[in-house]
Formats: sequence, structure tokens, C-alpha cells
Amino acid sequence: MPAGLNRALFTVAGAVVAIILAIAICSVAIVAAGADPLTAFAAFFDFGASARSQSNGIAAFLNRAVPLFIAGLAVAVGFRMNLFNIGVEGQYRLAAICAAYVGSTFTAPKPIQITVIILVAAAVGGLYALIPAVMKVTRGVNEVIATIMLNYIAINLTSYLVRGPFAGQRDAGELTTTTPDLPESAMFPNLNFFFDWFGMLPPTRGGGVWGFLLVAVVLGLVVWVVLERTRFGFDVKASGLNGPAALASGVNPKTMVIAAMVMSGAIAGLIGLPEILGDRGAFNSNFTAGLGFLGIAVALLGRNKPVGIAIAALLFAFLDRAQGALQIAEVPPSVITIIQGVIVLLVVVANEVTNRLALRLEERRAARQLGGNSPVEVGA
Amino acid sequence: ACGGDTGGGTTASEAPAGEAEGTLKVGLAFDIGGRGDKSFNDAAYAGLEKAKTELGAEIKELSPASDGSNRGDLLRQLADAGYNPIIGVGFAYGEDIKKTAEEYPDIQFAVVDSASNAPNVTGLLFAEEQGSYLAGVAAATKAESGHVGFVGGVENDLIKKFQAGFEAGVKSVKSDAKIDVKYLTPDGDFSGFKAPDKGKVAAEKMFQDGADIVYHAAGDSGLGVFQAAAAAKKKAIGVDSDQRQTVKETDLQGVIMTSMLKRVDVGVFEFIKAFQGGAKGGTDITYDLKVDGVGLSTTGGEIDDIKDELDAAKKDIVEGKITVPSKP
Amino acid sequence: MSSDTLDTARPAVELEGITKRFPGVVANHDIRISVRQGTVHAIVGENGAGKSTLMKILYGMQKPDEGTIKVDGKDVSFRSPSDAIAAGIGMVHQHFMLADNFTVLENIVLGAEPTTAGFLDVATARKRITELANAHGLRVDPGRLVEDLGVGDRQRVEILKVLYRGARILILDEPTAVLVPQEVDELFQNLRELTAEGLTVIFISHKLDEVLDIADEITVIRRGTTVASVDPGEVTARQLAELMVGSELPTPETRESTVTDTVMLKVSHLTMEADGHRAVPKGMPVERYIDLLREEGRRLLLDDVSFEIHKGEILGLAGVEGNGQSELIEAIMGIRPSHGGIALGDQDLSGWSTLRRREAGIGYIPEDRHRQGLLLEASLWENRVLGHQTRRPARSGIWINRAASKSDTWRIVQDYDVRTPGVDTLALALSGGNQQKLIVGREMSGEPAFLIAAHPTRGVDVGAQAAIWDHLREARAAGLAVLLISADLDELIGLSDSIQVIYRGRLVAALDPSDITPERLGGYMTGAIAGTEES
Amino acid sequence: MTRVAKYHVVLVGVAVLLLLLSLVRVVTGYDDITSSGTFAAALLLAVPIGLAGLGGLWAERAGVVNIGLEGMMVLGTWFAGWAGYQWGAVAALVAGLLGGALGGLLHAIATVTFGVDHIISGVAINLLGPGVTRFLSEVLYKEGTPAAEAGAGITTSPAITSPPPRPSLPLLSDGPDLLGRLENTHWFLLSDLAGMLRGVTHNVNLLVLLAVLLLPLTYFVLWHTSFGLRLRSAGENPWAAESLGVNVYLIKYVAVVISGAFAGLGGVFLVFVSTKYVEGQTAGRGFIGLAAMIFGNWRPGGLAGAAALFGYADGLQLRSSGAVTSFFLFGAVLLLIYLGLRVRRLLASGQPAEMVTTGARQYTAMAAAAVGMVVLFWLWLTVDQLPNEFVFITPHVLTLIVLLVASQRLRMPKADGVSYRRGEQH
Ligand SMILES: Nc1ncnc2c1ncn2[C@@H]1O[C@H](COP(=O)(O)OP(=O)(O)OP(=O)(O)O)[C@@H](O)[C@H]1O
Ligand SMILES: Nc1ncnc2c1ncn2[C@@H]1O[C@H](COP(=O)(O)OP(=O)(O)OP(=O)(O)O)[C@@H](O)[C@H]1O
Ligand SMILES: [Mg+2]
Ligand SMILES: [Mg+2]
Repeated sequence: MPAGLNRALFTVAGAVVAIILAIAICSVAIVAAGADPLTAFAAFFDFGASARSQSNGIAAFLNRAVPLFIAGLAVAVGFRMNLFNIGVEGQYRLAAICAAYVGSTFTAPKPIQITVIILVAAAVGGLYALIPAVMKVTRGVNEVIATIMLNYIAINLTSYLVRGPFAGQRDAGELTTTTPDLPESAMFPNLNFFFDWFGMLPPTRGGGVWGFLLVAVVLGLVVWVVLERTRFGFDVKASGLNGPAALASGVNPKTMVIAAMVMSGAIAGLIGLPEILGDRGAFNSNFTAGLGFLGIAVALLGRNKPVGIAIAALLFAFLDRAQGALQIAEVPPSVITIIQGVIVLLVVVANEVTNRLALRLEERRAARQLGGNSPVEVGA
Repeated sequence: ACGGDTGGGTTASEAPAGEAEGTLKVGLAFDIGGRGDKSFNDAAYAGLEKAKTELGAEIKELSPASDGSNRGDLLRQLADAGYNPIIGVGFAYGEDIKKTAEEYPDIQFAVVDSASNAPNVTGLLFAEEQGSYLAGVAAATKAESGHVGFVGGVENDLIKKFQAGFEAGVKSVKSDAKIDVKYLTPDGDFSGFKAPDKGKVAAEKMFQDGADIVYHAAGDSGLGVFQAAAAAKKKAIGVDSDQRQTVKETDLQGVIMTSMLKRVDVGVFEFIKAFQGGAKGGTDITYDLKVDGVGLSTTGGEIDDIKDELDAAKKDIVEGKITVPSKP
Repeated sequence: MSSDTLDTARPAVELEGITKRFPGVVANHDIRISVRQGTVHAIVGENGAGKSTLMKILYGMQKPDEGTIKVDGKDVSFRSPSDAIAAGIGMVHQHFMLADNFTVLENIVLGAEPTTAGFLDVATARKRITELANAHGLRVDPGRLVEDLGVGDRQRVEILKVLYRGARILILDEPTAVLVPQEVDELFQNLRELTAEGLTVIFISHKLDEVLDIADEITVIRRGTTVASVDPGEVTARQLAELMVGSELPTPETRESTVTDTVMLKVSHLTMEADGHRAVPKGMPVERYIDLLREEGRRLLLDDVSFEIHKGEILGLAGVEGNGQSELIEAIMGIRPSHGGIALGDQDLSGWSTLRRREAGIGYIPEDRHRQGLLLEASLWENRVLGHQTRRPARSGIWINRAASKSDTWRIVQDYDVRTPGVDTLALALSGGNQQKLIVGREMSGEPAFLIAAHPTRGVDVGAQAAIWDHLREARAAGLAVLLISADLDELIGLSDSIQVIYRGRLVAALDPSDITPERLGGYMTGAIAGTEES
Repeated sequence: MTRVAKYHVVLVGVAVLLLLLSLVRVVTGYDDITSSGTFAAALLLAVPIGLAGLGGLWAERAGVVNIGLEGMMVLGTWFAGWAGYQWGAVAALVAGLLGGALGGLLHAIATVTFGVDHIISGVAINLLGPGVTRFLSEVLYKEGTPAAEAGAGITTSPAITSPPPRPSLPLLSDGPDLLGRLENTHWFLLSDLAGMLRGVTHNVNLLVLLAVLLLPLTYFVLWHTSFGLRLRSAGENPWAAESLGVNVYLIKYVAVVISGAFAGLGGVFLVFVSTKYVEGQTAGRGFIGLAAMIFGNWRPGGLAGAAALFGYADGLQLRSSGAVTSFFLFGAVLLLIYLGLRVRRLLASGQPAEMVTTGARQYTAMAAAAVGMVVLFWLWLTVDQLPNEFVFITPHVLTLIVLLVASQRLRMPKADGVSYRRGEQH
């Protein structure tokens, strides 16, 4: 068996054990809450009785997964080289409002309009991430602290922008502060035709599966290719595994910090777009917050690899979707957060353990194949 | 399906999926914080419960995720489960209600604090500025120093309505009154509703500067305002519900001169009742002073002596002699 | 050749049938050693023979799978170092075990702190340390931070740590690896005093002449098992070495000179400031600027270093660790900014990035392979790519060419005899020597014009050592210029065409390897001898 | 620089800052810049940050990065609220400590026993803390429970019975209140000092005293006891510690559990201030505490300074948004002083060597300072009311600026964040 496959199998086994354990722990919590774990777990799979509610549930599930996936990707790019971009939270909010505003100031054919919006979002996210990168490179400021501070600043800045310079018209009696509405040409077409293929009822008109899902998939592929196949990706990996060795090999750590941080920020900039282009058509004060922090958990769960992140995002989204179903089943919905937290913790622990096991195995295999090291007979 | 023995569950445990004609199935989706926030959401729930007991409604209430990302999903889940009417609590539901209402044209919706934006949506609006105006009148009349304060939790347009009404009320009594205003967090950062320590610091400053009465619209942070008032041996005005009753600390009850009531329970109940009576949406219902949708609480009797002034102000507003601004 | 311990006194330490297995490796196999009290007992063996493992077992850091340990005749079983310390055993490890940001005092008392009412009793500790230091001639200032100390001082701190705990049995695992001959003499003087006082010393070293000098008894370990116990009076270094290896010994002698007239690397006025680099003002010659820095009393890590290396020449750089060798390497590699000029052939490299320098033909075998040379958790072929990301065969366009990289890694594995099951194996699964061979192969595969070889055979066993020397010699014959830095003076003298000595950041002597002894070289390295010989 | 000289420099620095504050107060007329109320608020707001920071300090000195402070603090608040309403303040204190310690224990198990990356484990704990507490509230505080009768809701606990006492310093800040009178005279410098002293002595919550005492206590334990030495050795070089028979695992466990307990204590403090648990009341203070600790160079004194700065900025901002603009003036004057010092040194030295080596970089720094000064001064003159959002971010911007200026002097424990395994040296 190739060494790589061996390690992958170990990883999967570890994750499965971790998830089973997490379910067990949460069952205890659910019982303690006076509910029936089976009911609770049934609720996770209960997408409703009618065809329509099932489509709606699937749409809600996928729509939740998309931003989580992008957030996970953004975080992972930094994590791969031990660069902890905790600032994804601030980067995506600032990017979202700027993109929503810029997108509302002009009207162009759909592809152009959407492309411009995506580019603006990526640019703003990347530029905002440039700040901690430059601070780290020039003055050695720890990026964890800098990005935490910049998160607060970004959150305040967005709320200033949304009610100040970027404020748009509101309907009478509407209290949500919002940027101007995006023109119709900015709205990303949805993917509801997808349900037709399976002979299902498409989700209701306004909602449905956000087309940005496709962008996310492409983004995931691009990130995978960049990280796994290109020279840049190699430099990122080398910097992450061993900074001094990367430096000695000619990798410029400053360039790498800046490049990785900006790339991370640019991806982060896209986190808010599925919601804005797929549903809201503007940035407003109800805009989903906290995706940056969840992205950290998703990236960790996915071991900083695009495929893993996709699985993790789907898992998180699947759990989140059950928010309503659990309440209908009279189970405290906060078990979702607990399951998520426990899974993250257990999966990283399982990673450590299986990693060590796999390495040990590999060492042993290496030694066995070489056949050496049999003790010599003592001929005193 | 129900959890069965979920220790005293108060909600529907009747037979599920019994979509028999004529049963009234009311769904309600809370705002962030959800059930049990002792304020806004709980008031809405009180209205729902009243509908259950008085109108025989089957009820279901759902709370959103802590990031509020699934408001639309909750509405759809309720709709798909056959609930009609469906109520969204909080202006944040405005947009989601509109979308969902278009998707489910056969279902009636209502949204608290936001205007109707579809033919099957009823806007349940409250004239917070009118109630706050009365609070301002009470404060200005009671404050000998002519100095009062306002602490807002989050600087959004809803809370600014409270500020605007309060200021107008104060000025109507003493045009030269000094009014300190402080918001704890900017729009979008809802921690301002959950920061009693910050509320306390802000109110403390106002009392130290000579304010006699501070009005808060700051959710749980209001607790800090009451504490500051107690420490300074001055008064405060509560918000939303009759806080002299809901606040359990006896030492703090005494400082709550009055509370500006916002009868979300009335709004919710009246809406359900009207729906049962066959009413259709597409319009706003404003709960103002005229219908006692807002008002001042009198528990403790501290404002009984200025009842005349308050009644006069109320009358002026009801009769339209005074138009209270809703923006500061 | 084994000689019986005829002494009637009870042995201080007796190891019986010690066996220790690691995954895939039998580190120790049925080891038997008996150490007499009041003697220096040396243990020799190739790299990876299992010496350190055995000592860690004796010190309670590892548990033996089989076997018994007796200390002063009593059976013992240590669960942790504290048990061993309680039994009077102390160990100086192969690598320094010091907290840099702590004072000498803190390092010494750690784990055995004198306290009054729970508080550290610094005064008592200081007094005891000073007493101990005076009694054994181990002078150190207890108040200084360890990071400010040189290696000799650090070694003394390590020994004081052991003595402070009242150890009667001292284990010294390669204590001389980083010391110059004078410091070694001083250490041996101390050891003799200690044994005279009745203490027992277990001494590990690869330097056999040292072993013959200090030891009262020698045990040889090969492939994890004791193969001989000899009397230092009865063997020569050569015999001992053959016992260790079980075969003929290679020598690092370079035969005929291949030095040409073409200057390959020219370093001029290389200077590095200790606290922050500031650019030379425009229009000012470097020499003047260096003078200015000296006038200002700035601390210089490199002080006006100039030398040339010709095509086909190996220049050996001798020096006690910490005298600027690492900084010189970093300056040449462009890892750390410096003043002065570096030219490779006709190209002026100063101001170039590390990457460009490597592309221009500089190869680099780093001094610490784990820190600077390898991605331990990456596969061998990825380690092959490291440092060659921008060159064929690793790269094609923006992509990494995986197939070509893998096949080239296979080539290295074969040419350099890297023992590995495959090129997808993680680097950390290889033994140190094999890792080193991979690095040497990698650096050679870039066809460098100039190679920095820092301690190329450190921690590598004799067989691999010879192979690496051969590769260096071949490349030199083909015109490679090499800057060789090594703490192994035999290697340095044997391989180099000329030797420069670095001391406190300055080149203080240029020597001819053909007529220099390690002792004299040591004199220059410690500053004991001043002046320059023409080579 | 010797210790004494350093100490003097710090003293002089503090004196200059005070003088400047006083000056700015007089010039701008915002009494809140140095009022006792501001300092009292600063203390109130600084304590939870400082306690979280202490938590971080204990963990990181033992080599474990603790980004999970926020989650541990959340646990502290919930358990304090839960125990407090039933059994009073002491129970709240104990329960909050234990709650935080529980989070710490989890972190220790993951990082020390299983060798999980410290940041990763911390993130998981930050996810778990709010989830678990919300769950507990949903179960224990739901409608119909005795707690709900006592005033609990899903987002709040009932009020704690018997909140802790809040003594004042007699004579000076109480009764005759001499400091208070002095403060109200608004004399230059004297009133400012009085305000500062009164702020930290009047009506001080007992837990504040405790928290403030924990700083020197931490210093003594970590730097002057054998336990502290061992703990720090685990953060500097655990392998050396191990080789001397120190049980590094145990030390790390203890340190991280104590770290969690401190974070929990920070939560208890928040609960004491609001007299009940309120969901979300930690509001990121765990992160700020971590920042304060780094800002304070992993030392209790520095941490105290950083926490005080945060508290002060936040307190001032809450009390008087207008006063925040005066810090433009403050910054301008600081830059002026910096420029003055530079120019003087240039003139005084007069040696060509110094002139040459200081070079272009110096001049750009000075030019930047001059431009900054002018801009700040101009801002002070023109802006009279900053949008609230900009006021809110003052502490965070200040932190960034200080980090930019000082981060190169920071020195973290050498083996901080390193995943240590017994017998494996790398
Ligand atoms: N913790 C460990 N896990 C696995 N293998 C180990 C471990 N420690 C040592 N080994 C292996 O045990 C063998 C003996 O190693 P040891 O360090 O004792 O050698 P040594 O004689 O001290 O070598 P050197 O001269 O390089 O110090 C080596 O092959 C090494 O790979
Ligand atoms: N702590 C350890 N844990 C697991 N394996 C180890 C450990 N230490 C050494 N090994 C194994 O020992 C072998 C390498 O050891 P070896 O002594 O030959 O080199 P090294 O000690 O790593 O190098 P150096 O002499 O430069 O320190 C590899 O098989 C490695 O996996
Ligand atoms: Mg070794
Ligand atoms: Mg060894």
C-alpha cells in the first residue's frame, strides 16, 4: 500500500471514531436535558414530510455550507504556513459591504456586474488582510493579536459605513439599515434546476440553492491546485512545515507571509457574497456574522485541505440546518453547537493520535524493508 | 413528533400533523436571544400563549441560531409544517418575511416592528416614540435639576426612535433641559444589549454630572443603569415591559420610576384574533398611545402625582396636536 | 581483548542484559557493563550504536524492555530522572539542556531548589553554587543569563547542575563535541579531580584520542550491543575504531591538490552588526563605514571578513562555535543582511535574495539538518525539491513537476546510497545519516559552483562519513569551490586545501593544513596563539 | 540597562504621561480625562481583561498558548451566575473558578496529553464554551423551573444573592472625601492625581482588590518560588526541565488549569458587576486579555499596564465620547516631545559618526512624526465629535499602534506553543 494512502486511511478512521464519540457524548447531554437522543438524531435527518419542505431543507443545508466552505478555505491558506489569520471575520464583513455598495452604483450585463462585485470583494478582503501582514513583516507584530484587533475595527467600520456613507434607501417602516439594493443584473442565478434533475419539487422561488455554490466549487479546485501543485503551494507548505528550512532554501518568508495573508483575505472577501448575491441583494445590519470564526473550526476539521474543508462545511451545515427541526422535536437546539465543538476537539485529538500511529507504522515499515538493524551476534 | 416527557413542556403536545380544517395553527419565530429573554421575545410569547388559551390555537415557536443566519429557514419550516398565520418577532425579519410571504401567498404573515411589505404580510408597528415621549415628560417633570439621560444599547434606528421620543418629551416640559445620550455599541454589534457593566459606567457618568433620571433602551444592559441609579440614589426608567415587576432585585425595583411599555403581547394576540376573524394582511397596524399599544407603567405609584401632566400629553398626541418625531 | 574487572570494590553501576527496542529499531540488545567506582569509564561506538539510549535508560528517561540496573550493588528501577537523581546519578546530555532565558543560577537549581517557606532561597543557592564552582574549578557567574554564555561556560553549567544535585555518578554524553582542545583539557582536569574525590564518570565520545587520554576503562558498543571491554593502555585509537566499526577505517585525507587559479567566491569586508542592520550611507566606502562602526563601539558579529575560494579548492573554516561561523553562512546565503561584497565568479551577489544566490550556483549543506535542511513531515521527493523549487527538474512553469522530481530523487537515493523504502517515505522515517546523505545529494544535484558544507558529517556514522567525503572530493576535482565548516578538526585538516581561523567574528589566521596539528589549530581557535602563518 | 535605571525610566515615563494628561485636560476642558469616575470605570473594565490576561500569562509561561480564554471565561460567567443565585457570592466565586478551570482542564488534556496544536484546541474550546452554557441555560432555566421563577431566562441567570461588599478608603475617598474635594477644584496636576487615586479607592468592589492583588501574587509565585521556576522552565525549555526530574506534564496541567481558573475568575467578576449571568457578556474580553498579555510582554507588570490602558480607553469612551478627540492633542504633544528629543540628540552629539550612521531612516522617522503631529493637531482642531463607531475602536487602534512601536522588544517564552512530548526532543 502506498504510504500516502495508508495515512489517508488512518485519517478517515480517526475522524469516524471521533464523530461516533461526539455523538455518544451529545447523547448523554440530550438525555440529561430530558429528551430522547434517538428523537434528536432523527430530527437531524427529518427534512419534513412534503416535497417542498424537503427541497427547502436541502437548499438551506447547501446554502449554509457554501459560506462555511469559503471561510474554511480562507482560514486554511494561512494555517497551512502556520499563519493564524483570525481576522477572516473582519475581512469578510468589510469586503461584503464594499462589494455590495460598489455593485449597487452601476448596472452592467450580468457576467460583468457579478465579476466586478467578486473582484471588489476579493480586493477589499485582500487589502484588509495586507495590514496585519505588513505589520508582521515590517515590525514583527504577532498576527493573531493584530487580526483580533482589526476584527473589532472592521466591525465598527462596517456599521459606520452601512448607516453613513454607504446607506441606501429603505422602504417605509423598515428599520434594518442597508446599503442600496443591487440591480437585478447582480443577482447570481440560482441552481434550482438541479432539483428538476432528480424529479424533485424546486424550492420556493425566492429562496433556493444559491448559484454561488458553483463559484465555491471552482474556488476550492483552484485553491487545491495552487496549494498542492504549484511552486507557490510548495513554498507555503515548506514555510509551514519548517520556517528556517524554507528560508534557507530561498523562500522569502516576508513575501510568503504577505502572499498567503492576502490570498487568505481575498478568499475571505467572498464569504459574504453567496448571501448578498443569492438572497439579500444588499448588505444590511442583519448580515450573517461569525462566519470567520466558524471558518477556523471548519478548516481545522478539514485539516486545511480543500476536500476535507468541503466535508467539514457540509457536516457543519447539516447540523446547523436542524436548528428548527430540533426545536420542533423539543430538543434544545444548542446541542448543535455542542456537537460541533466536541467534534472539532475530538477530531483534532484523533488526528494527533492517528498521525502518530501512522508515522510509527511508516518508520517500522521503513526499517523492515531495509532489513538492517538486526543486532549483531556478540563475539566477545 | 414530540419529545413526550420533556419536563413540563408548555407547547403543543396535541396530535401532530392533524391538519384538520379549522384548527388554528400559529407559528412564531423569535429574534436572536429567543424565548426567555424576559423582554421583547417573551412579550411576544405571552401574546401567543394567550391565543392558545383564549382562541384554542395550536402554537409553535422557534428561535433562530445565535448568528441569526436562519431566520428565513425558520419561517419556511413553519410554513411547510402547515402553520398559518406565522409571526416574525423583530424588525430583522422584515426582509425574510417579505420573501417567504411571496413564496407562500396562501399563508398570512405578521412582522413585529417592521412595515408590511407584501399583500399577505401585516406589519405590527409600535409607536415607541410616543411612549418614550411620555417617559420624557415624566422624567423632565420629576427631574429637579433639569438634567436627564438616555442610554441606548445598540445605535440602530429602532433604539433611536426611543431617543427621539424621549428628547421631544423632555423638551416639551423644559426646553432648556440637558439630555445626555449614550449608545453602548454601534449598529450590528448586539453586545450592547448584553453589557450591564457598560450600561452602568455610562449611566454613572450621567448621574455624576447631575442627571436625576436616566431612561434606558438597552436590554440587559439596563440592569447596569438601574445599579448606577441605585448607587447614586437617583431614578431610572425601564423599557419594554414593566421592569419594576420583572426585575427581581428588590434594591433595584425601587429606582425604577416607571417603564415605557411596549405591548408586543397585545400586538401578537390582536393579530391572531383578527386572522381568526378573517382579516387579510397588506397593511400595517400601529400600536400607539391611542390603542394603548405603548404607555407608561405605574407600578410603585411614583408617577401618580404627575398623572395629569401625562394624561394631557397623551391626549395631545392622540388627538394629533403633537406629532412626535421618530428620528432624533 | 576483554579484561576482567579485577577490582574487589563493589561496582558503582552494573548494567545486565539491557535491551531496548524502538519501533523498527533495536537500540540496545543485551548490554552488559560494569563501572568501577572512582573511575572514568568510556563508552564508544558509532553513531546510532545505542550509547545515548543506554545512558537515558540509566538516567531514568527511558525504560528498558529487559535487563537490570544495579547502582552501588542495589537493584534499582527508575521511573523518571528524579529517581535517578535520588540514587546519585547525574547526566550531561549530548545537546545542551539549558533554558536560555534563565540565569545560570536558575538553570542549576531547577528541580532541586532551596526554599524557605516556599520561596526560592536565592542567597543559599548562590552560596552553594559558588562553593561548588570553587571546589571544582568550574568558574561561572550565577547571575548571568545563559544566552550570553559561550559553549565552554555552558558546559560548565551543565556539570555544575549535576554536581549541585550531589551526584556521585556522572554521565557525560559527548561533552567535548563542541569544545576546543584547551577547553577539553580543562574539562579533563576537572574530571580527574572529581574521580580523585571518589566520583564515578561515564564518558561518551567519538574522539578516540580523548577517550584514550581520560578513560580508565573502555566499553565498545556496536549495533546496540557490547562487543568489547578494553583497557586504554592496551589499545591504539586505530584498533579501537576498528572494534567500533568492525571494518577498516576511512580517512579524510585529500590526496592531490586540484586548486585552480580561477577565483570562484570572493568575499570582501563582510561585516555584520549585532543589533539591527543599517544600510551604508550613500557614497561612503564600506571600509570607512566599518571604521565608523568600530569607533562607535558597536558589537560586530562579523568584522571585516575577506577571503577568496578558487575553483577546485576546499577552504576550511576553523573556529569555536559561536564565533561568527553561522553568521558568515547566513551572510553568504543572503539570509541575514550584512555589509561588504560577495562575488561568485564575475557576479556581484550582494543585495541578491537567497533564492537568486542559490540559482546562481550556491549549494548549502546546513549545520542543523533538522532545523534548516529538511521538511521532516514531508516526503523525500518534496525534500528533493526544497531549495530547487525554481529549477529543473523540480519546476515547470508555475507548477512543481512531480514526476521529474520523483525520478530525480530516485537517482539521488541510488547514487548516494540513501537507505529508504521509497521516495514517498517521510523524511523523519530515515536515520540521521541517511537524511544527511539525501541533503548532500540534493545540494550536489544543483551542479553548484560553490558549496557551503557546514558540519557535513556531524552525527553521521563512519560509513556514511566516508561516502560524503568522497562526494566532496569528487566535486572538488570537478571544479567545485567549497567552504567547509566543521568542529571535527581531523576532518577539517584532512579535507581542506587551506584553513582560515575565525575568532570573535574576525579571520585571525590563515593556515596550511599540511603542517598543522589539531592542538595548534585549537590554539588559534581559542585566541591562545595570535598571528598569521602564510599558507 | 540595569534594573534600577529601567525602573527610573518607567517612573519618569509615567510622570510625563500624567503631566501630559493633566495638560490636555486643562487645555480641552474635558474633566473626564482624569476624573475619578473615569478611573473607577477604567478599573472596572480593566479587571476582567487583566484576569483573562493573567490566565494567558500562566498558561503561556508554562508553554501552552491559550486562545481558549474566551470560552473559559464564558464558562466562568455561567457557573458563577448559576451558583450565585442559589448560594451567594462565595459560591459564585468558587463555581466560576471551577467552571473556568474545567475549560482549562480540557485544554490541558488536548494540548498536553494529546499534543494537539494549542491554537486549534483553543478555538474548539471557544466554540464549546458558549454552546455548553447555552445548553445548560436551555435545560436549567427554561420556563417553569425554579430558576425561571427567580428571574432566570434563557439568556440570563437570576440575580446572585448577597453581592460582595464594596469598601472605600476612609477619610480620603469616603466620609470627608478629601480626594473628592481636591478633584473638584480642577487644579492642574493635583486634581488629576486626586481623581486617579479616588477612582481606584472609592467604592471598590472586593473582587477588584482581589484581582489587583493577584498581579503581584502571580509575580511572586512565578518568579520567586520553586514552583514558579519549574513552571517557567516548562515554557522555556521543557526538555531541560524533564531531564532534571521536573514533571513537565504535571506542571503544564496545573498551569493551564490555573489559567482557566483565572479566566473563569474574570467571568465571575463580570457577573458580580452585573449581579447576574448575562449571555454574551464576556464580549471578546478573553481575546483582549490575550492581547494585553502579549502587549505586556508576558509579564504581570506589563499586563497590568496594558489592561489598564484598555480599561481607560473604554471607560473614557463610555463616559465622554467628546473627550476622545482630545487624544489627538495628546498624541500630537507626544510626537512633539519625541521630535524634540531627537533633535536635541542630533544637535548635542554633533559627531559625524553618529550623524552618518543614524542616516536616512532616522530622518524619515522624524519626518513621519512631524507629519503625524500636524495631522493630529489639525484633527483636534477640526473634529469636535467623532462618529461613535470611531470612538468605540479607540482601544483597539491604540493597541495596534503600541504593537507597531514596541513589538520588537517583546520576548515570549521560548517553547511557547511547542507541543512537548516526554522523551522526544526536537
Ligand atoms: N526515541 C526513539 N525512538 C525511536 N528510535 C530511537 C529513539 N531514540 C533512539 N532511537 C534509535 O536508537 C538507535 C540508537 O540511538 P542512540 O541515540 O542511542 O545512538 P548513539 O549511539 O547515542 O548515537 P550518536 O553517536 O549519534 O549519539 C538509533 O538507531 C536511533 O535511531
Ligand atoms: N525521539 C524520537 N522519536 C522517534 N524516533 C526517533 C527519535 N529520535 C530518533 N528517532 C529515530 O532515530 C533515527 C534517527 O536517529 P539518529 O540518531 O540516527 O539521528 P539523529 O539523532 O536524529 O540525528 P542527530 O545525530 O543529528 O541528532 C530515525 O529512525 C528516527 O526516526
Ligand atoms: Mg543521534
Ligand atoms: Mg548519542
